[in-house]
Amino acid sequence: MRSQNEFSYGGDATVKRPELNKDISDQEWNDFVYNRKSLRGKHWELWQHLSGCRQWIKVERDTATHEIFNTLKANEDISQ
Amino acid sequence: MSSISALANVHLAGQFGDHEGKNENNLLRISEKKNLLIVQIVQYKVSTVSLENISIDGLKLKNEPLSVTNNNDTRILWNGPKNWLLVSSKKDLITNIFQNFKENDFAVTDLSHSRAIIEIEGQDVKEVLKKGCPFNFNTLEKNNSINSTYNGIAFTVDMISNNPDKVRLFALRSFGESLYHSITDASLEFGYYSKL
Amino acid sequence: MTQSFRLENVGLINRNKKISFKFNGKKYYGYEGDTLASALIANGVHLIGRSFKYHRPRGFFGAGVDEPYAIVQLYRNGETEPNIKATEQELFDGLVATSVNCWPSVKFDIGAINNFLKIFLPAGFYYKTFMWPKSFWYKVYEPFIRKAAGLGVASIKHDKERYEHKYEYCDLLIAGSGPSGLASAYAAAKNGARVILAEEKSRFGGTLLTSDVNIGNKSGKEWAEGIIAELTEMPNVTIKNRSQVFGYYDHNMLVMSERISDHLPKTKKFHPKQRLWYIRAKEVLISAGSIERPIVFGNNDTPGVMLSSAAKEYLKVYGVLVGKKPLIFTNNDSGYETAIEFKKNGIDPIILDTRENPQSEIVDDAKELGINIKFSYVVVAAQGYKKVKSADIAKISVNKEELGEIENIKCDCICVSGFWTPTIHLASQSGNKTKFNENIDAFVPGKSKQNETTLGAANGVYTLDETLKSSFETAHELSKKITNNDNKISFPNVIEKKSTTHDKFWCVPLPKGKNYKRFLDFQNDVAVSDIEIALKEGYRSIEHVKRYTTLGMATDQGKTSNLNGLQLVSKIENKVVPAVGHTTFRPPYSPVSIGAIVGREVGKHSKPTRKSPMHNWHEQNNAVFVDAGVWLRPRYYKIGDENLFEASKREAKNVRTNVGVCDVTTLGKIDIKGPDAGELLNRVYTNAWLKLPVGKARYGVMLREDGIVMDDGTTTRISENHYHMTTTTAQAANVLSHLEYYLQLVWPELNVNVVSTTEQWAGAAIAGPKSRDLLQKLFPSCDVSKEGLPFMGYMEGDLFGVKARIFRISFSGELAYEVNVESDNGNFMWEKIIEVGQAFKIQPYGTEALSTLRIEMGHVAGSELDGRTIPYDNSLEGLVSKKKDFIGKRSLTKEAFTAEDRQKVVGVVPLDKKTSIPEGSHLVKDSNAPLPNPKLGFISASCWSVEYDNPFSLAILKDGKNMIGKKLFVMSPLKNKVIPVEIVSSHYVDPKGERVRS
Amino acid sequence: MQKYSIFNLVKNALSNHENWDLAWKDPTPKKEYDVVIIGGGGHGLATAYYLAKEHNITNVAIIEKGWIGGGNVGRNTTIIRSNYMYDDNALFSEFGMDLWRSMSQDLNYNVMFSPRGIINLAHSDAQMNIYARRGNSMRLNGIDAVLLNREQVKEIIPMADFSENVRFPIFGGLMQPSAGTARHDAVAWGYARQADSMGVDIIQNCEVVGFDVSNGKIKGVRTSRGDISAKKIGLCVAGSTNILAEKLNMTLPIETHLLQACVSEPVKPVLDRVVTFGAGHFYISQSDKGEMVMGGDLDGYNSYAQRGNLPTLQHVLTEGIAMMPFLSKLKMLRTWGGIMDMSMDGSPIIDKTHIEGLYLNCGWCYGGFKATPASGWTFAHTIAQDRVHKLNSGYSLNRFNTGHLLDEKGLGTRTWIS
Repeated sequence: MRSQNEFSYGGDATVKRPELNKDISDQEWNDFVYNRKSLRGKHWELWQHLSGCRQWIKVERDTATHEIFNTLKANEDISQ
Repeated sequence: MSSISALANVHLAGQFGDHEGKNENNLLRISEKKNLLIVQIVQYKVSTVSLENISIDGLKLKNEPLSVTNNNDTRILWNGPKNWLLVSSKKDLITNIFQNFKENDFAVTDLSHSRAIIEIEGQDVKEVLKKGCPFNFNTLEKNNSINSTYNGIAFTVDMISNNPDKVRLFALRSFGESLYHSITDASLEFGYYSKL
Repeated sequence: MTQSFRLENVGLINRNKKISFKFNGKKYYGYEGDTLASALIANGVHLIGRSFKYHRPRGFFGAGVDEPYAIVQLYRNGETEPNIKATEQELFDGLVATSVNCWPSVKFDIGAINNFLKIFLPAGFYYKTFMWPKSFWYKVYEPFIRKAAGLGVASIKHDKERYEHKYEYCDLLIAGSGPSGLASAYAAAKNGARVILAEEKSRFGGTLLTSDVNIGNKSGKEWAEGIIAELTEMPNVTIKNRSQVFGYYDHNMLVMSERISDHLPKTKKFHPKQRLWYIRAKEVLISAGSIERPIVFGNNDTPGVMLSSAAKEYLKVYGVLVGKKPLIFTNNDSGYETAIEFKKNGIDPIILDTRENPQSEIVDDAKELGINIKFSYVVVAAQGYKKVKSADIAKISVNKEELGEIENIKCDCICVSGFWTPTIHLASQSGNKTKFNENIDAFVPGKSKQNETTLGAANGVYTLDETLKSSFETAHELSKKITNNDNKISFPNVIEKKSTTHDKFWCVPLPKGKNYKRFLDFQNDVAVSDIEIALKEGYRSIEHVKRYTTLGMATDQGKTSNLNGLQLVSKIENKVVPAVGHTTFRPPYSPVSIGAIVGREVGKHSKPTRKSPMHNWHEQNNAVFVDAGVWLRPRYYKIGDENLFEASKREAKNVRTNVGVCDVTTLGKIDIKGPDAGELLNRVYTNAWLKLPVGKARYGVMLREDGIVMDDGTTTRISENHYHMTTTTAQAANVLSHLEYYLQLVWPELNVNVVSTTEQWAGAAIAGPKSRDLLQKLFPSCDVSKEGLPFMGYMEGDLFGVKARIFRISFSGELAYEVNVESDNGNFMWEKIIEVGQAFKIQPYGTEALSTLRIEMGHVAGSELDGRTIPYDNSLEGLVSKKKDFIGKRSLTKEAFTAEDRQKVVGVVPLDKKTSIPEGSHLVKDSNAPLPNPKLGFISASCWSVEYDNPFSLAILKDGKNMIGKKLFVMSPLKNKVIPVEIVSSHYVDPKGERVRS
Repeated sequence: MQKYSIFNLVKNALSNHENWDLAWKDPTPKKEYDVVIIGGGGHGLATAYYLAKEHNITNVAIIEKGWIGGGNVGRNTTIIRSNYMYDDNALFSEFGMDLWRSMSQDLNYNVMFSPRGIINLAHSDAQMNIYARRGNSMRLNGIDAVLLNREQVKEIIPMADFSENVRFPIFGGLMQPSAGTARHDAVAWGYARQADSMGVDIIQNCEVVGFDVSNGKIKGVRTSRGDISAKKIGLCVAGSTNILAEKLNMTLPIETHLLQACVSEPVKPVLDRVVTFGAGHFYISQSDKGEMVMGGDLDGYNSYAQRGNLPTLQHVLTEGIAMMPFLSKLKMLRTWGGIMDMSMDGSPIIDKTHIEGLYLNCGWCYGGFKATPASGWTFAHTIAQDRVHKLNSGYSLNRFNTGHLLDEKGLGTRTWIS
């Protein structure tokens, strides 16, 4: 267990950056840049262990209770 | 040529804090470590080289959190997945490292000048650390290292010995004076002496 | 003055140590172990303050953290602190305290006039008046109200005390050292768990210190002492008195404040006054006990009315009588215990019991002792202004609605017991949804949300036997889970008096024709009538009631008032109490000093300071520093009486004519290595990077995904797979995280390592027409000629035995280089440059001159790259590749970003070539236009051009592309300036870049 | 409805306070309304009030999940100001300032608007210039602003740290003298009382469970107290916007974050301005009760918890002591958290939506309280006229598509960095 002080928040982990050079609609691009679900309850999100190993990790956390259920490494995919 | 270490301007000799009437052996000892070779070694994702096959100064890289592999001169701190910080008093090891860790498999970066290093020894070392760092030091054992923050300054703790406790604290060089202030300030309650 | 209310040979105070103190200018004595409250009561002082709103006289109500009244201004060691609870403040030699919130004195308080106006000042009266005339609220009424409000006086002196922090971890944290706390700590400790036991008072033991019980053939107090003695010796146990766990946060993190020196005349040098503990516990046991509730009756705020348990504590712990003619008003057996203690010490109490015919051991004991007990009796009202003189009492009907004939009996204190309220604050803070327990008329913790368990009275368990049993068992089970040990201790035999049920009675009805104030919240003067008004007006949610009446919002946070408030609301609204619900419990349980929360990060150390390896040299050479983030950078080097303007002009001029040197260590440096390093750069920067030759640098701009410029800098290809990136000082950390984000999450297929080398290299920028000559002297063995080291070239060199990196880059519009050496050698490099540079009239220059130089040549920096501009705005569109994709490219097609009249950076020159243009001014077409006057752009950066000796500014201007040559006005209403200007190209000096390439 | 006045107060006092009217009633929801406003916070209540007052639309219901005024209007630090740089924000807020100035009289409810002035401290010349850019922009928009030098700041707030021991010395500050504070709960209650008196139904303890949309048109709302038909529906739910948006299959440029605040114990008047720290994120004022009201950074992660953690407050209070060292000796009395609908450029959205008859009011970040009257006024206009007013034309949802962003801070979409 490590202190939150060591981490920096990186936002919604389910947002996928569109591939480079791919022709996409304005809507798809804005969904990536601006639009967020941000719901109450379980939320997959990114945190960087900034004052630690500098790894980005994926954390499943409850936005209502702050309970943490799951963590994944940067290269692991979130299975729905 | 005159080189100036990171803490040269703040690290002064003497006894400080609540030291009066105390046995010097019970005080904390604080010193600056200088002239160490510090190298970051990172294995690339594509690399298939087995860590078993490479050694430096007789030591192997261990991909295991908290671990420090070490001998008298050299300590290799786990710094993250496939990411190590080698700290050694043998400055010429660098050539050896560049030879052993091939460019297409490893990123090797000399960071010898990028850190300020404070060594602190004594029975109250963990108490000092607990004043500014949220890590659970009750679990930190000899030859463990961690990265965390102390009063908001990112730092690395390498636990060298546990009888009495002795740790090396690494901070980015420019933050060195601030960390030095924080550590010595936290030591005042116990009393400390420092030698150059 | 004699301590006329002090008993002999009773209590836990140290009678061998007499302590003198002052209250309201008068000298008194007490003993070591007293609180200010107990010492004052021992001296017969009962009038201590005035209430918040009506300024009614206030005495003591409790004996600890729940105290609503007894608030003083404390003077200690040359400092003063407001709002200290006299019931918590331990006595020390030389303590000085005064009353608060009264003028001119506590005995004669002018504000008490409000007391006579109180029928006009009901709940919410502020909202209904003070509205006319319109401006009078702020100008007349409010200042008056502000002065009357507040409690103590804050000193605006800087606090000299130390406050420290400690981060600790344990298996079990136990909050409260009463019977359940001690039993759990003991059971868990014996089972090998790492235990922290916290007690908010100075003495461990809680109610064991005052109750008449027997545990394992010892008195409760002796048993507690034995346990504490054993725990003290155990290495796996930390026991802390004067330590209050005040907050329960996420992931079982609790925060405790330890008052290390507050009970001492002054703090020991190098030691903290208070320590804040962040404790991460695997399991938390809350053994915080319970707080006695008052019964509400007329004038129940008169000094001398207090909790029955407090009276008992003053007697048993401090040997102090709260009165010599006590009246005990109770609805349960607890009041009898207090009465019995009075009786044992030669005082004859009278008990008024609301119950008709209670049968229990304790009641029998009281009867046997010959105590005068009146059943089915209530106190209707206290009489007396500054101290209780008598009580109006009456018989009450079985349905508790009709009062009998009113009698008046003499008494000097009224000790009230309305049963017990579990202290559920911590459990509730942890997220536990509390439930209402009908048997005790109070909320108790429900299902645990975190790893917390509440035990004993805090859980509504009021018998000792059950409390100890459940505590032993729970602590054993929890510790077993953690340590895997199964070392069970034997359970002691417990003897306690059996009590019977309490009477669910909490408020005495008003007798006909009487309009006594019956208070619920004593500090905020919230009476039954206020709640009635609030409900009548429709403020029905308990949160509305609280906010409209301020019930429970005082410094005691409603510890004695909230539940009675709920009872009242539920009665009027005809709802059950749980349907009314309670307001949210939030940390802190009791107020905590802000100093303790902050700890040692104060003054100069409120944030870390970053310094370059040459910092000392700058300091010794009269540098005036400027904060750049948390870095300190030389802003200019002062010679004689020079000011900022003169010095920076001199420094900049010297760069343009000779050569200057500037410390650029603070620029971010990132070492980028790996087979895919070039590919990464190509995706991150807007321009093309795949064909950069080894030994060459390139300028690049990177965007955020929203198309806004994030940072700029040069990156140099050191070798095939090795690049050296520079960033701005401000964005260094963000850029590194940005790269890591893409490498780890978005493009994990790239084999690249990035690491900050900002600290590894000390950097010096050498700029000016003579810089090459200087460089040649510094590196005699290198070919630094125009051909040998062309613009944007890179080479390694030897600087008098020190290895160096030499980059030919320029942000000054001059021929310029940047030299890097390893940091330990930074000062050596700097001194060598200065020494060798003497021949070329070198001068160091700071950020101000640096800024002048970059503005003159139109190089955009932080004030243009302000998080709101796209490349086009900064005339960087030439660096935006049309062929390849890169981060943020897709956003650049947005309508606003491609508009014909899109803003663009331009140069601005005053028509008179004299008037300096203040930064932050705006450009307008017509300086006399009515407001709002449309703004066309703003001045982002200004300087005095040393090249042309006139003011020059950069601006971000709407339709800047087509505005060159136009005349506009710069307006700075803040500085009363209107300056006619001409818009020119932003590249004011060396527009074709001939010098930098020379 | 009774008119509040000193005479009325005396009259009621003499009749033992037994004849006060309900401030607002507790009606049973009707089957249908012309307009349903979802959210009984400050903005929702104000919207209903201005619908009735300015547009004569009184067949209106406000439906509220809990109790009115229980959201951010009841848990903010009460600061009212219009010191914005961008015209859209500045002119909108300054319109609001006018409404604030007459609100007590307008609502016949003392909201205790107190124009005590706000000072934003600057700790470098560069920051002075940034403030000058904002202050000059304000002045050109007809808003009062004064640039103070160090000595002027010292005169106004001598308790700030002017010592040698300071990490970030005070260079000066930007002051808006007409900015101030108000009694937050009173704002909600005052609007509620007047709206109620003009016929608006205030329905508490009524949770929205779904919407009735057909053919791209809003038809009504399904609630825990039954279905309610409506010609128009206005969404005004601050931190819960995303939850309702999901029920409408909308994804918005908004994240929900947590902001904490705290007060100290009350002390006698010592600080009569609102002051913000320039080298970080901290603001402070002293309430009429004497409490120091303090706030700062977001907790920095998505949250609906209304409860934060101590390290964030520690960070905030560290800046507090750095700015005013005397705070160290005061005690923190009460802490709380509010949930913020953080828009992706830091500015709000008041607009129509792609669903006919559905209107959106959200994205107030941490600046919602001061906007209460202007937000209510413009939202009422937008709903009543089915078109945005000039004042809220910059607050369109479409600006994220067009790039006409209103990013006062220049931080982009990383809303948790405050």
